[in-house]
Amino acid sequence: MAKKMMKGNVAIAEAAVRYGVRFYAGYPITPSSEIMEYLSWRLDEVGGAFVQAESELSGVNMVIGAASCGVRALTASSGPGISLKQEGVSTLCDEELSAVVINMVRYGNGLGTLYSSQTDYLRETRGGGQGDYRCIVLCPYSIQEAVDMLGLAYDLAEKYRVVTVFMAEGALGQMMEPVELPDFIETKKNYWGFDGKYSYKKIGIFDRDSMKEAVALREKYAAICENEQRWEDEGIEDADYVFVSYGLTGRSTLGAARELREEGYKVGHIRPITAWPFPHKAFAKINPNVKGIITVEANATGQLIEDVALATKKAMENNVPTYALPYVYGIPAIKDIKEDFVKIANGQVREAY
Amino acid sequence: MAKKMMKGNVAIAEAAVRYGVRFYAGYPITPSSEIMEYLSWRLDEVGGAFVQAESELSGVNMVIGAASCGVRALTASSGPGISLKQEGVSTLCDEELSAVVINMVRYGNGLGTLYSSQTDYLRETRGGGQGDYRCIVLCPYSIQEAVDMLGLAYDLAEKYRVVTVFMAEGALGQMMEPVELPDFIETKKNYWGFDGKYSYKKIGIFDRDSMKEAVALREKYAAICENEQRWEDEGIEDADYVFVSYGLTGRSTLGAARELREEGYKVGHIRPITAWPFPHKAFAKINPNVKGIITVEANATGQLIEDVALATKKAMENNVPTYALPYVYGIPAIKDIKEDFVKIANGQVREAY
Amino acid sequence: MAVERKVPAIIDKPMNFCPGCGHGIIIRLIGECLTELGQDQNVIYAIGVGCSSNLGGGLEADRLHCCHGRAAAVATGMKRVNKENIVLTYQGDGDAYCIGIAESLNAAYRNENITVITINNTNFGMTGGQMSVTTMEGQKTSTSKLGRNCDVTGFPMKFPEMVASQFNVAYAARGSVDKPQNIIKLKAYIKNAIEAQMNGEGYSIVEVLSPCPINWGMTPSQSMEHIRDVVMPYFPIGVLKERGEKA
Amino acid sequence: MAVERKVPAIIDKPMNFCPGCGHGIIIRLIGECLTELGQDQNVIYAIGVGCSSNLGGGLEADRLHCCHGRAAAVATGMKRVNKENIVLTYQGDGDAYCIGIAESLNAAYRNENITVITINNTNFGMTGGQMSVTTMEGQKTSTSKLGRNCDVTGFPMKFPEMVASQFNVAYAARGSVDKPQNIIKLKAYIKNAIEAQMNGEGYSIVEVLSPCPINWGMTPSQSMEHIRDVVMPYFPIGVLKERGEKA
Amino acid sequence: MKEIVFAGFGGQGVLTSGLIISDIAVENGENATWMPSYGSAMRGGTANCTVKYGEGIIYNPSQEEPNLLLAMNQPSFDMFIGKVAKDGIVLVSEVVDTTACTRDDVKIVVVPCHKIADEANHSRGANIVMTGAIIKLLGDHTMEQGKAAMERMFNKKGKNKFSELNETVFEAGYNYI
Amino acid sequence: MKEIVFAGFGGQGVLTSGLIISDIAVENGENATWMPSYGSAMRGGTANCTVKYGEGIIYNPSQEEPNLLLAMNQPSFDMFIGKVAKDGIVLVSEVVDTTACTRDDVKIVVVPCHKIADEANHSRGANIVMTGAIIKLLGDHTMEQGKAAMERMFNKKGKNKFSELNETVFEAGYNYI
Amino acid sequence: MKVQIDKERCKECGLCVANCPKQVISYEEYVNHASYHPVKIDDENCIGCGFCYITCPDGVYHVLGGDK
Amino acid sequence: MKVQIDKERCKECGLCVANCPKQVISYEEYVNHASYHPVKIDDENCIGCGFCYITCPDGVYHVLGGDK
Ligand SMILES: Cc1ncc(C[n+]2csc(CCOP(=O)(O)OP(=O)(O)O)c2C)c(N)n1
Ligand SMILES: Cc1ncc(C[n+]2csc(CCOP(=O)(O)OP(=O)(O)O)c2C)c(N)n1
Ligand code: SF4
Ligand code: SF4
Ligand code: SF4
Ligand code: SF4
Ligand code: SF4
Ligand code: SF4
Ligand SMILES: [Mg+2]
Ligand SMILES: [Mg+2]
Repeated sequence: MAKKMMKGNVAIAEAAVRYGVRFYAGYPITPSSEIMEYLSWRLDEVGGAFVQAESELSGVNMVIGAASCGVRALTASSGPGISLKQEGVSTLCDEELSAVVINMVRYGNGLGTLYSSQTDYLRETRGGGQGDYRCIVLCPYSIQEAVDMLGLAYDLAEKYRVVTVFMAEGALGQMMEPVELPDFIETKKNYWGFDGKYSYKKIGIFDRDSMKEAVALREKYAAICENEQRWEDEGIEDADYVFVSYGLTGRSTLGAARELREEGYKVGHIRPITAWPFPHKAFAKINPNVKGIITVEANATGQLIEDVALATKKAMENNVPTYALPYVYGIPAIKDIKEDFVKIANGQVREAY
Repeated sequence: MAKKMMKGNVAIAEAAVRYGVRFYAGYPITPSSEIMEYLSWRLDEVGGAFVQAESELSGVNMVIGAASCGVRALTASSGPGISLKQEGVSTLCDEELSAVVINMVRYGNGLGTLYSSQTDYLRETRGGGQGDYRCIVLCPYSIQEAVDMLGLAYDLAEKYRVVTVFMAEGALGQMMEPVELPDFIETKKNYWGFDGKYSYKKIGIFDRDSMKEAVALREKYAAICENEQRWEDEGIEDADYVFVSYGLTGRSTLGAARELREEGYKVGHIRPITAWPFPHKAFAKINPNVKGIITVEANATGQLIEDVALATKKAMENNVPTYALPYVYGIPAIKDIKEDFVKIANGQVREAY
Repeated sequence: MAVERKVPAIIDKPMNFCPGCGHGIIIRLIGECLTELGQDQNVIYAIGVGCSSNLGGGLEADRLHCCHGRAAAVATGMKRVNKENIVLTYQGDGDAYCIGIAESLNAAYRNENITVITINNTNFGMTGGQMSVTTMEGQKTSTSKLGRNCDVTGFPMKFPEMVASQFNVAYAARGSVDKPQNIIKLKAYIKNAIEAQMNGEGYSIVEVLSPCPINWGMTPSQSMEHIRDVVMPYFPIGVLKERGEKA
Repeated sequence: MAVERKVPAIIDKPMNFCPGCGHGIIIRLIGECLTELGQDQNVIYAIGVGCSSNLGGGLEADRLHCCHGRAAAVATGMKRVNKENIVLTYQGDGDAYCIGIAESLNAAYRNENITVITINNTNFGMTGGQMSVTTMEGQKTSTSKLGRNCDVTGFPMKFPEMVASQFNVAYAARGSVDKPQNIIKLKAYIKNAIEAQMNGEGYSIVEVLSPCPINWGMTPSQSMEHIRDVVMPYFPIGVLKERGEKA
Repeated sequence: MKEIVFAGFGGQGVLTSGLIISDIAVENGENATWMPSYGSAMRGGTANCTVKYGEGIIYNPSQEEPNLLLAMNQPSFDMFIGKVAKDGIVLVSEVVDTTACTRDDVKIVVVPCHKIADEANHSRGANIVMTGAIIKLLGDHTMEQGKAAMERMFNKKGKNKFSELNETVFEAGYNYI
Repeated sequence: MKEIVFAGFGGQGVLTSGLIISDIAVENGENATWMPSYGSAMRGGTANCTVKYGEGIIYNPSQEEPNLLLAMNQPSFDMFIGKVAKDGIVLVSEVVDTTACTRDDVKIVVVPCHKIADEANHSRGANIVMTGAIIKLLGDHTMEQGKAAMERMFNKKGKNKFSELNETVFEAGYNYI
Repeated sequence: MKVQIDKERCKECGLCVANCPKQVISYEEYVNHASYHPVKIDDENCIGCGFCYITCPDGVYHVLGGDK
Repeated sequence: MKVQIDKERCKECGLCVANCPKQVISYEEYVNHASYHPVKIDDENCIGCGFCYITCPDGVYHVLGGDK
């Protein structure tokens, strides 16, 4: 099939249908609304169900209901809407139900703005709900990757019985670029789904042992960390400086890194595809004599930098300095990244960690 | 005044009244309910207002309303209830309103349990709501400290116009120990509070400039980090190993550290009082040749360890290994901490970072 | 000649309620109705948080413990993807009418084809007897120490009346467990509610007046009298919306 | 002889609504009522999220932009600590009746002494015209492409009727901006609502039927006709609960 | 520093006993902590609390190794007997069957508290009997200190109508040891 | 890689113009991105989008330094003129006053698109006039490719009833250059 | 015997006692594992009406059908 | 003149035009800064009734009081 210009949100919504999503519930919010607008009529065509919930809170709980029946269920939102889903996400993880939550990230605290951003990184990777669960967090850098990755999002969620957070910058949902859609898969029901017959004897809350579960949880998370780190890297083995950046911001940073290479700077680039588990393994390949690791981020305070500093500490022998370049919102311009890099190379920027 | 045995939640509630809290709204949840039960009749006696909200969500929004009028407002909850407040907390920060949110932390994802724990550390220190705001996070290790610190919680919240999260383990609210209550302060209204006269011309959302605000936000946070780190330390200048642990768990760890010292181990102890800003400065005092830094935590996966690794990386020249001892829930026994320490000292435990 | 009566198999495990608590009676009635309607091997429960959660321990059936208040939304998701199953919520008054009012109301509003059972014991039983929206005027609770003042907290909420009168629901009723005669009536309400769902008629709700001896500070028998003397006059039992009745 | 009429000072800034949007009229009426009642220097607004947010730009008064749906809870907090001020919410139908239904309902339930103004334009205007609980049967929106199917989504919700009939509120009315005569009536409703608050009578609400030409795909004048011909027959205007009337 | 665990059925007053002991210590100028184990509900089942007291800081207020265990019923005894410190005291009511206990490094003391209370016409006072016994067993405080603390406790709770009966059974417990 | 910014009032069709250009590129086997600037609301005001196209990966789909700016009105011109790349082209409608512009390193082209559209009895087609002009100005694609893309676009939107008028004004724009 | 009793389940709440039309239900002297005095029935005078079953919250009763 | 017009505020929505009982409101030839054709009034025939003020969502009108 030839690639066609498609809007990110629409391509993602259609991909969801093709990957077997048969339930959507949510509440509109810019810049994610087109996903639910599309599914509001599309799911009906494939025998799925769609509910416009009265709120995000209710929406995620409807998803819990559908997921408990073993159906591929989806909800999407942005900004404050995702905050309202946190109790539900924690519950999905606790009940070992799998689902995908799409966050088309918009900028700002509180009501915020509609600008595209990466401002929810720490929340999505650490969990904004009660307890210490983790969600697998995928961050696509193009509409094509988003569309391809949605199947993986469900496969991983179901393999480990966790939630996958699909974390994309708002701009990815609003922009268009050429896309090839995946084929339809056959829909199936997860074996643990309710059927009214008590076929799968789900353990009740009063029969649970938190201490044992904590151990099992750690093992599960360790397995995910070991098996599911995903990233792309380039030119890091001989680099003086390595950029780390994901999503559309990572794409722009890749452009900056390549231009800098051409201009004679020995820079490399790591693009995390999974934000959790964070690609620690990528850091093991970095030139041991690297002078610094630099994050490029679209938020106000620098968030990715924490994982980068932790990965640096863990993977590298020396205490390599790490720098954060937070561009607040939008997609940082290649020119700006290059200029700011030069400042770092010249020692004009203080390290973050 | 002589010290009296008081239940943590009750002492905290009475202290709130004495520090000028004149508005409470919330929804009951164990193990924090006694705070609202007490205030349900007590606030009336001092001319304050109390509303039992229909939910935590509604409760935090009532607090937003009262805070916007410049009144000292409080809400308290635990577990899932705190998750439901995240959008509101982000909004308080965004609107630069000050308030205190008490989290009497209980263990578990989803519905969870009633066990005392420290499972919400990452969420409280990074913000579980949309955007990249930060709350000042205070973590008392005794009822007396809690009672004393509540005034500071409001003072800081008002000085910087942020939210202070008062993060205590559930056990602190349920236990009793001797307490001396603070004196009554004179209640005052924050100058930025609404009075219906547009005396303070609060800027409207359409006149705001996110780019400028991001810079201001960073400056504010930098100032808080510089000025407001609080901790206690002991024996870290010559330590081979340094424990880091807060709250009741930190108190137990302090006991373990002192016993270990007596037994001839050169161990030190840092007890963060502010979890955010994290006491990076404490780490600068640590013996440069320290062999390891160890967190003792009451959660499943290790959370404090991230801040400890980051602080270690930042403050120390060498790449000092950091270890996490997560005891899931409850207050870790001194004996267990000591035993696990010995395993670390013997090289039987893998470092976390 | 005696008629055999035996606790239905799907709920035949001891449950963790206080002595004299009404929950046990209601749960048994649901089990009886499901069995008699041939649905006991075809049911999914969405269980609320509160003393109702204890149902989870006693039940041999598909069941999910929902976030506090959200059972009606969870049940919506369940029913929309499993249309053949009977989907029931089992919730307290605090769960369904306080924190969950939006989800409860909107399920009724959409006339979602589910059955909602709410246990109204006029307080938050599990968490220590705080005030609820169903708490009676003047009732003392741990958050209304001097007795509920309805002028500032509102008058006890009649949710079934609300949805029966405002929305296009299939069936609504209120029952009570205070005495055998009312328990028998209640069973008929529950049966009707489940039948409504089986026929695809839409949303059905049965609210049950139930005692909370421990938080009311009464003996079980006193509690039943309290229901008759104080609670029922305000919360009348009976069918509030008949099946087939026009909105 | 002409009577002077001038936009009240507290709202006299250009606002960012689409041409022909009803918000501007309603905001002016509120300003007029406040001024005439001597309360224009004594008011705090709790503003919802939606096109109503634009009010924040045009207003020279204390105002807070609330989280989507929570204005009634915010207003509760405001009023409880600032009893002397007039506290108003200004919200859309989506804000007040969808995501905010719990907060809106509970403020009415408690008979909170605030005034709620809701702008019912039968859709989520700001976010691109999605379906709301007030969307008319058969109305096409971006989430009801084929027209709203009320059998599965519920019939348009009549919130003022609900609180007027179920709760002990002080005043409830529905007005419209479709023509000068109705605008004049609407002003009287708003004035009554604010007076009720001034007298401490409790919760007052005025819902306003208002056009959304851009999402309805109509000209401003067509939109006003649509209100008269389609919306008003279902959502009748008038006083639903008179002041002083018993619950 | 002493650690005491008070355990029994909900409603048997073990939390109150713990409070009285901790209060004596505080009045005596010592430090003390009282830590309830709070379950998932209002409903029946067992209840217990841990009291620690002594000079100086009490690091860990929660249960570690009790020097004294009060077990009012069988489940409590079974649950906690393994945790008692070496050379610790295990105080049990007459309904507890200790024969299956394998520990010989603790001292088991049986006080027929229900019988004593019943005989004093104060059937709900079994916990008070045990409170008296504990004070004697630990030997850190006097009977007078104990009675005063008890008085304060019930006065605060507004339940001082049993004040005389309480004194009687308290003394009986104290003297039984 | 080319970067083009399309800017005007909401409803003037600048987003559609951008889409047509990006579609031509994709049909031509090139890569392309289309990025709208989405504001805080449905309501009026200005609208703009950025289109990039060319061989290979497009790193940053958002606005950086446009090679061509289409400004349909004064505010758009004022807002974006400073961002145009050196030696870039600035295409403006006849309502834009460019006299105050201080940049001499860009080429300003005025096309009276409203007049042309009005004259062709297709007053809503001013954006199409400009689309034709842009294709000619950039010289990367043919008029036929442009017309085919336009056809596809309006067919997809179900708005092909103006198909002939659109062709006319498109050609007029193309030929005006 | 018309009614079987699961003594271990009884919580001594008294609801059946209050509702037995024949007043034939009383308590045992001993306590069960949960320390409640379970009910006992005077079988002679029991009419098998099932009110005890109906009112018991804890599934203590099994009313035997037929002519047993 | 009975009515003043703030031309820059007009959004050309036509509501006043539709509701003027005297049908004396029409549009200017020129556009304002927001590119709308603002209203104008035929002062001669305007009766100062204020319907334009009442129906205008954008605060364009100021009806002058008194006998002016
Ligand atoms: C989000 C959240 N808030 C609060 C709680 C605490 N909580 C659990 S049950 C309950 C009230 C239960 O009352 P009700 O629904 O009436 O049930 P009952 O116990 O009376 O049967 C509360 C407040 C919770 N679990 N989750
Ligand atoms: C928590 C949250 N969810 C969703 C949104 C997005 N949102 C903003 S306004 C709105 C709907 C507004 O509709 P309504 O209240 O009817 O106002 P109108 O624009 O129609 O005047 C939505 C869904 C948000 N800002 N916050
Ligand atoms: S607390 Fe009340 S509702 Fe809960 S189990 Fe006990 S009696 Fe029943
Ligand atoms: S979108 Fe609708 S409600 Fe919003 S300003 Fe435009 S016309 Fe008014
Ligand atoms: S069956 Fe009837 S008569 Fe017999 S014990 Fe039960 S209630 Fe009494
Ligand atoms: S009703 Fe049941 S639990 Fe209660 S006393 Fe009778 S048999 Fe025992
Ligand atoms: S005042 Fe009356 S007559 Fe004059 S322009 Fe306005 S509406 Fe028309
Ligand atoms: S109503 Fe107001 S905005 Fe609309 S056309 Fe008339 S003057 Fe202009
Ligand atoms: Mg209840
Ligand atoms: Mg609306």
